[in-house]
Amino acid sequence: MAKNTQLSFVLNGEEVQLLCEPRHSLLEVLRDILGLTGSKEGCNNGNCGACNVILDGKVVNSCCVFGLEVQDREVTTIEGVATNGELHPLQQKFLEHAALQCGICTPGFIVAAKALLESNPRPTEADARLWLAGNLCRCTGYDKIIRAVLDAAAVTSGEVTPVEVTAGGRK
Amino acid sequence: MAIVFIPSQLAKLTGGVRKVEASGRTLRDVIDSLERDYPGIRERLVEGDRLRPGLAAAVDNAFVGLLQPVEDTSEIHFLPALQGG
Amino acid sequence: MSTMKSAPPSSKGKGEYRVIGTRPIRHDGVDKVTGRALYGADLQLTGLLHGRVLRSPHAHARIRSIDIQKALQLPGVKAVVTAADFPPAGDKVEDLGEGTVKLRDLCGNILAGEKALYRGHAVAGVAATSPHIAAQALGLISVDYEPLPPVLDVRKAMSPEAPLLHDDLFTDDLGEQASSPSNIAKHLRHEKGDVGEGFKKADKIFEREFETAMVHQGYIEPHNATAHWNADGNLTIWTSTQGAFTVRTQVATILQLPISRVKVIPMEIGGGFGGKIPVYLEPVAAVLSRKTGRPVKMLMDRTEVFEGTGPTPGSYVKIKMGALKSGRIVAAEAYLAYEAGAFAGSPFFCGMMCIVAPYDIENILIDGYDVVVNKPKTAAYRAPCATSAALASETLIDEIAEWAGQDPLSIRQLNGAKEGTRRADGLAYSRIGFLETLDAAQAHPHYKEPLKGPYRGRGVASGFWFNCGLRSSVTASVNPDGTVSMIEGSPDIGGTRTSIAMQLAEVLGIAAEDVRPQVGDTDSVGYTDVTGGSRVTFATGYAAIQAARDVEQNMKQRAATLWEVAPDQVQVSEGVYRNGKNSLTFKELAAKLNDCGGPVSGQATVNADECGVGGGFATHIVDLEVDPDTGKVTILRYTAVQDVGKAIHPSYVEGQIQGGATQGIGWALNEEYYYDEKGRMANSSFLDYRMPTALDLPMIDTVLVEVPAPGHPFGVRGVGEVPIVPPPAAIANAIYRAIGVRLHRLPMNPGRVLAAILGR
Amino acid sequence: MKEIEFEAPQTLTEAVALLRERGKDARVLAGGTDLIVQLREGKREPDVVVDVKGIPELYNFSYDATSGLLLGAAVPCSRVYNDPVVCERYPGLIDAASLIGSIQIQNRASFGGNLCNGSPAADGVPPLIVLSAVCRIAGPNGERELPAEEFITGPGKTVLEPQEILVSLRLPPPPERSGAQYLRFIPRNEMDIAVAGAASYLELDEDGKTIRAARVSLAAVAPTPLLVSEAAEALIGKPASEDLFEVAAEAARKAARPITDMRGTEWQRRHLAGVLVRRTLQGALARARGTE
Repeated sequence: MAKNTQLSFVLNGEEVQLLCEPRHSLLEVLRDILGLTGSKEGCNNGNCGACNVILDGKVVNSCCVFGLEVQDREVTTIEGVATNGELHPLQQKFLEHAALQCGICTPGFIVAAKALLESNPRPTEADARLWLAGNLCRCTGYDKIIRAVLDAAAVTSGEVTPVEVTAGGRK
Repeated sequence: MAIVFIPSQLAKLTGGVRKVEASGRTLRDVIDSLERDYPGIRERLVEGDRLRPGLAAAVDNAFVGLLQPVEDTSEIHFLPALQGG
Repeated sequence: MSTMKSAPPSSKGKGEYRVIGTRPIRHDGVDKVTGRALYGADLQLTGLLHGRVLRSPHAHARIRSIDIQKALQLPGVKAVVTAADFPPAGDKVEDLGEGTVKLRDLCGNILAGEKALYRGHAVAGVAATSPHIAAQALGLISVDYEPLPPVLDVRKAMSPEAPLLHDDLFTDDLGEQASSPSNIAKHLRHEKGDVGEGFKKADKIFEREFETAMVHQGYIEPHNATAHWNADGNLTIWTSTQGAFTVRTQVATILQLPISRVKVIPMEIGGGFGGKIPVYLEPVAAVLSRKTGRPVKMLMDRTEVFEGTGPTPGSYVKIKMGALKSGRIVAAEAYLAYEAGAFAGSPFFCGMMCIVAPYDIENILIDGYDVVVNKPKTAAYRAPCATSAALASETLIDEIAEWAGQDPLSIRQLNGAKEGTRRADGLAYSRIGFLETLDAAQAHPHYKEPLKGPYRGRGVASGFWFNCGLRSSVTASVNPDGTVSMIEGSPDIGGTRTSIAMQLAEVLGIAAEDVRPQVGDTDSVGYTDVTGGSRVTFATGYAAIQAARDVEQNMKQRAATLWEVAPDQVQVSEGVYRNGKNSLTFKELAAKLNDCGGPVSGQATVNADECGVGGGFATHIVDLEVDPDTGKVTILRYTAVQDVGKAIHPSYVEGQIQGGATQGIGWALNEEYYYDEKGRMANSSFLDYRMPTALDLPMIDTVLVEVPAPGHPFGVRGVGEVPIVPPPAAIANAIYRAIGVRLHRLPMNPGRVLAAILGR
Repeated sequence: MKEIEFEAPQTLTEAVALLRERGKDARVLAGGTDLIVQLREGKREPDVVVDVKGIPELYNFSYDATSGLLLGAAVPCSRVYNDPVVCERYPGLIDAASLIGSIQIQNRASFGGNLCNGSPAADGVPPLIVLSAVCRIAGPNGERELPAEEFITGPGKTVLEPQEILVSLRLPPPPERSGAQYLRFIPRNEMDIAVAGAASYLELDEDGKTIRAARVSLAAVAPTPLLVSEAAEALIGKPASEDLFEVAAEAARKAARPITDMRGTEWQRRHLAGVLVRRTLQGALARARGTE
């Protein structure tokens, strides 16, 4: 049997301590050991973004990080995006814009979009499409997701109107 | 008499005729009367007390079961049961 | 079972409904944006074991023997199963609610018996104390394979020289069984008029051949199943499926159990598009659980999803049309051959029924073939087989339009089907909205605005999908606070809890938010067929309407008791119950129920097929640009017009159209199962199976045309499938406008477009 | 994934000592975006994974006008393209840093890791090659240096001995009137492995026309990234022009030794090599002239 190793890190603002195997990915640590199943496995090789978490302020694929790599570091998962029972504006806008259908990719999109708005409070449609290119959605065609993100950016940046989207297509 | 459209895989039994008339108060009656005129056709349409799996029957554009009432003016089709994603 | 004899569509138009046509936030929304919603893989149970599946590395091989001893000796391994652990299958044909399958094929696809018929074919299952140990154990199972030559191409498989997959498969040729075995499972034909005569009348005859590659539904959630076979002989299954009842049927059939012994609990589902109707892991997990006495959870990885589940058939289509100078099409002939995969039973006949369905053509002859090849057994995928059929017909019509000097939309107007038009399969359309989609496309700013610039092109194409009805159940219970708890049987893949609840709310005159919808398991709600065939908002919505009417009747009774009048003296309108001066809102009456006879609930189970399902039509417009140096296609602008009957929740209708169009764009440009000569899929990952990303697309504009379907009280038509039908043809037509070459093969990836430009 | 041990040395000395002892059974982990997937797929099966992200030397990231850019082997791409100085001085490097994988990948993946993974299609390597990057390698017998173009020796193979570790890369300061660009071709707009990739570097004479120095490199058209000296020779000493660039592109097409696989065909890759070399030469010229 694999020998377990102690791991401690800050998860959604609280310190956690646990035992995991060296081969466990951060995604396995979150889902299978800590029971935080909001981060999803879609491909397990860094190509779909469903397992996105924020690690020390940067969005990463938790399937491509070993659990032991996050020793003493800070991790934010989808479970930590809403605070004190208040939905984050991104979560609210995803609902208002019907930016999810099956919902399996939604946590990854919201985590990635949160990181986007933290690094670029007023992204253009092009910015948002580039930033979210590492997140696959098979249901929506991305249209409503992009609108939701730009609309949320308007709220978080305190602007009134969302960034113009290129309705009528690329010129 | 209701009009029955014969699918190509059954046309041999009707001697190549693709549209036949048949009478009956229900789809089952209609199939029985078809059987009288074209022996062997029933077992191609019915298994036990239901339509063969994979087969659908439309009476006046509605997909129905054997007990569906049939009008004199009805139009009856036999088609593969549809699927979708 | 309450049946509906075509209830006339409501006369109400836009704005006259209180709930329908509005955009409430979905009831399950907060759980899904906070990560709390539980999908199949999220399930945790005490004593849970983890299962993995060993799969064939060969596309075609005889299995001489399987040795599981070493695997069983690995610490942590609790059980190993092979086909030998399953009850023998007979020749029975199973009706799975949506389509049918031979039991032997159903079982043979769960775990291979004498032969492995495709790369990725499941051969054995392992249960262990951790997923890693289960995975290691797979490496300790030794299988003695005798590799056989594979056949991967549909036309090669049809030739008499081709290696045979099944020596007991005899072609059903127009109802007659062939004398010798073959890879051709079935041949069907549709005939209308006399094509010979039709072609004689034609001023010009056009004929082309088309090929499409096998593609996958590409849902982001891999398949999962957890099973617990209890000591009392009852089997419980938790799984992400499009239909809990079809899983129950399949599992009970495969394991030869009474259906009442199997309970299926549908977890949230991360996409299906037709691919999560068949079972794969469920029976294996069940037998592993029976052997260990513990619950067993099985998850596929992405490669297993590509290689071991049911993609949509690759195809070969030859189509011939005869036209008059006017552009009127007088005859159409089509030959369609579809890859069933390793076992017979692709939805090839759907392609036959769709290929020229949007058009009123006097003479039609259509032949279709279901052909087995050494690839995964195909499953339904969004308007199965219709997209590859439409690629052929819609590209050829574009060619005819050019020859006749006609605008591509006008030639479709000229030939378009309308109420009363008879399809090749013989059925005559009830009220449909195809011509209306053409009008709307013609009038759209996108179509009016000229497209400028070199290597740019605009294409249009239309598509048809029948939509299914099938059976659905809904139960509604009135709560004392005036809300209604609703249990329905359709797994919610795209917001249907809400679109169903909205119809219930509309009838009862309450707010959508006052309905508490829930998807039931097979023991808690009446029989309901799969979430598929674009049927849920239509059929389960109809059940909700019937259940609401049932509730309303009971509420009238209660009001009558309260007011000491006869029930027929109570009038109800928009949720207010009245008799003379007495009047109570639904909420007020709900609070008084215990004073006048007790709680109220309503129930309905419908067979929506009996109401005449409204077919769906779409017309898409695409602008694109081709890089002449690399052959890469960029989608500049996309507009999808569709007759949706009546949009219950317009946002989710738009979402279905945008998603369907996007899948069609991916299919057109890059997606394909890429095989090496040995029959191994070389691109079974999201890295190399190239589905569109957010960066590959513009916004997808949608136009909802509302021509109410006669069969539904609110005029609802299915909307989910038809949007995937037009895109490849529309893109092929646009590429022709951009570079002057017509492509007849999917995907139209950069290499192929470049080859076309360079004339290679 | 088979069982592994996990070590995270905090100094280069510790790391080298560990590798001296276990090098043959060890694999160095930086961003992990390639390695973790390869372990999962059983393509690499080390007993011990050595996480080097705690070692300061692998995080060096500084620029000065005389010695140029010092780029620690584990510095993630996103840190590179978020640095205004590097963006201004080495746009050719930024081209690659900003298109390796997704944003998520760029927050983990590094140029050093891209080299050590040894992929023929590595986006990070052609720019390093044309920018004359030098690799600093530490091992039991001290340190050695070699040019980037010599680092990868075959698909998944590098010059690194099992006991060695890539510490950093050094890029000389860009001369006056010089510019570089990297472009790749992929069927989608993100998230793909290059079907073909090309980087070009040009340095102009005072006249702003004559090419004083040139370097051209190709990815995904041979078992390793290529330095195409024939293309450079065709350019040096001649005034920049479309026709001249076409000559270099032809040299690149000739130098390419591509294969056919699920990402592209042999002829397509050869064709793209020419297209991308022409386009990157145009881009490099614009940057050298400051007219981009």
